[in-house]
Amino acid sequence: MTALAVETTGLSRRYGRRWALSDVSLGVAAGSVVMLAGRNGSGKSTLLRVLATALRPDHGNARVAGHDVRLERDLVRRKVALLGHHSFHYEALTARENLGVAASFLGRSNDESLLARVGLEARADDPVASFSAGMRKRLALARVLLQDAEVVLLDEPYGELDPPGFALLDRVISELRSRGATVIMATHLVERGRALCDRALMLEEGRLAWSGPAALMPAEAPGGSFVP
Amino acid sequence: MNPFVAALRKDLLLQWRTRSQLVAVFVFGASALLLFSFAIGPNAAALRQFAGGFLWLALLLASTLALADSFESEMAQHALEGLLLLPADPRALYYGKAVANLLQLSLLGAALVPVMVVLYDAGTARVPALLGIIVLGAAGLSAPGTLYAAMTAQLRARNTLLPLLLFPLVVPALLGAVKATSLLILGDPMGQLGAWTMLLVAFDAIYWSLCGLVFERVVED
Amino acid sequence: MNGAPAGVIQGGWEYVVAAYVASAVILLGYAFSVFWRYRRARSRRDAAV
Amino acid sequence: MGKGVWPFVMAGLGLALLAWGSTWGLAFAPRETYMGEVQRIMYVHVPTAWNAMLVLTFAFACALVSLLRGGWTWDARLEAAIEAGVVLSGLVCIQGSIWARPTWGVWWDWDPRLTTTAVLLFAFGGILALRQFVEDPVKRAVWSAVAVVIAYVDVPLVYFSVRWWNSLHQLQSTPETVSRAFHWPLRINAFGVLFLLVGLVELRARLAFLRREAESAPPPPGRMAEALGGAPPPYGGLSTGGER
Repeated sequence: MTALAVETTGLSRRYGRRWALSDVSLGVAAGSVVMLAGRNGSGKSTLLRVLATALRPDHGNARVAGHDVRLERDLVRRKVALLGHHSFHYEALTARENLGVAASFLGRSNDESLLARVGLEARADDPVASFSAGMRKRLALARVLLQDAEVVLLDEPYGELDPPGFALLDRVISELRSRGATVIMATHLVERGRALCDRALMLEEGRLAWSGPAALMPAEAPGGSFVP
Repeated sequence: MNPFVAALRKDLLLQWRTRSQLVAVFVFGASALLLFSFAIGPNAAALRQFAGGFLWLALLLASTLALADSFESEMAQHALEGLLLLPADPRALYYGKAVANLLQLSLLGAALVPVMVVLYDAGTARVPALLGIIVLGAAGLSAPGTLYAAMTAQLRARNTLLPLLLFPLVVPALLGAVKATSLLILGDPMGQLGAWTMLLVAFDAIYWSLCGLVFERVVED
Repeated sequence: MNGAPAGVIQGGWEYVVAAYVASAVILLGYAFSVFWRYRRARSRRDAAV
Repeated sequence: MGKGVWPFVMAGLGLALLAWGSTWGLAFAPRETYMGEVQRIMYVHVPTAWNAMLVLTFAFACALVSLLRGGWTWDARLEAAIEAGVVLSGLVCIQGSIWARPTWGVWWDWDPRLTTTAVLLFAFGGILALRQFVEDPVKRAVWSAVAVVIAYVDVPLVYFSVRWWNSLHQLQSTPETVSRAFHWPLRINAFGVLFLLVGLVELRARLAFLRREAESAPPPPGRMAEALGGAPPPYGGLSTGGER
């Protein structure tokens, strides 16, 4: 049985007069690791944010983990974790406190081992305002792990990370895979995506331009450089 | 943990960490009181008469700064959105923030009272009653103020729009608080304090329930 | 004075005229502004279609 | 046309009624015993005030429907009602202060009705400004509806607080029109403003709807679909890793 963890039909979203996402229909099998490719501004982040219910779709719909993103927002949210461009942190609080805030809303105890896992134990009690971009990314990753979600959406997770961070993220993704979670990862790192992911989706100007096995993914969209 | 308690804890922790901002807001309010006194000049009776009004004007002006600050940290890294996606109950987030803002504004108001007493020679023997009025008035500012700050924090023109939306709305709360404070300072021969307190209570009851109801519509996309 | 009872307001036509002129200017001005904006939006929509 | 012209007819009728009622009030209605000529301001002031309150109430209703049911029609009506409400309450304040000057010797008397109107003018003017600054049409609709509900609920609180507050200084009664002779111009003008208002609000709502239509039009056919000669795009409806 191949249940779909993510299923979208005609999904569209606009910012002002520009369509960031238009008429995207796709399905992602539960338990698969999918790469989301596309140039800057092709709609990758918008797609992930719509799937995470951070943005409402303007047209079309999506089901994530079996629930409707419009009508069953809270049920979707219980099963989805998003690592986005914004790290969702309070600058004035420490790393430990930030995780504690998230844990208190999740009704969980603060898992201290997560900070060690992402390599932040030495700076756990420093305010996030003093963190570098890479450290913020690590903290955001710890928060995603805390959520223990069925569907994990990673928006350029490798950005700003150092080489040990790359290795950490590779490990995390393979652990998520072995746990049976579905991962959709937007990234520009084609080689890494081909190696880590099962399937790939490519967006071009808000539309789905290519989909298939990650190993066969072209470096550019098929109609990549067409200019009318 | 109860989501409201979690939200309140988070907001109190945030306010504790940014307490230097609160000190700055207090200095702003105190200097507003000082400047207002120049509008009257060295006339002891007039100063006493207007002390209550100026106290609340100073608190109102300072409150727009404090309310906007309280959403600054939520918006910087989209922390509020992150909590909503967990998911956290938006009503709990609203009431946590509104109660934290109420405490902060009450503290600010209480701290401005000695400044008023010194500058305007406007003391009162009924200190607990005055503190009660300050809490009720601060509640009237914080309930709609928290809602509108959540709205305007997402906009470019936030600094203009928050007072533009908030000031006309809080007229009844302000009138009630000013009158009650003045009655406490100047004496209340006709026993009107109760009516003004009731007005404040009614305003607070309406807006604390209504704003909690609509907050979700304001913060969700 | 013309023997009118105390408290009666004498004259005041200038205020009456001012009030009616202000009302006419604002109501007519707003009406024209709505007509004009509506016409323009219509023609722009028709041009786009 | 047919269905489309009624707001113009309505507004025209309103203006005609206003001309009739005002002429009656200015030239033919008897002089009021105490207020003298100044009382004639009432023939235009009171109808404006009634209708200002009416259109703000309509805005409140639109805001409720817009919040509960959604839809651009009600948002368009809300936008129209807020704008018309701001114009009318602004006019009420101007007329009120022109009235106050000869009557009480000051430009502004803290009459509870007039002061409430002034507070509403600022509250709804702020909401109109808010609408200018929100680019996302859905957020604009929701936020302004929320703000209208919140501001409208404030009306009785403002009215009673100003009344109590003012009663300490002086008790000022606004003169009532007594005799039947005073009623007719008042009624005619009230319907005049009402008809004009209905026509203008409908036109303004249509204007807002036209703008919304431009803002929420479906996406133009994608460049890629054109490049492929309009054939069903091969990438549409693809599944990844699952069978559909």
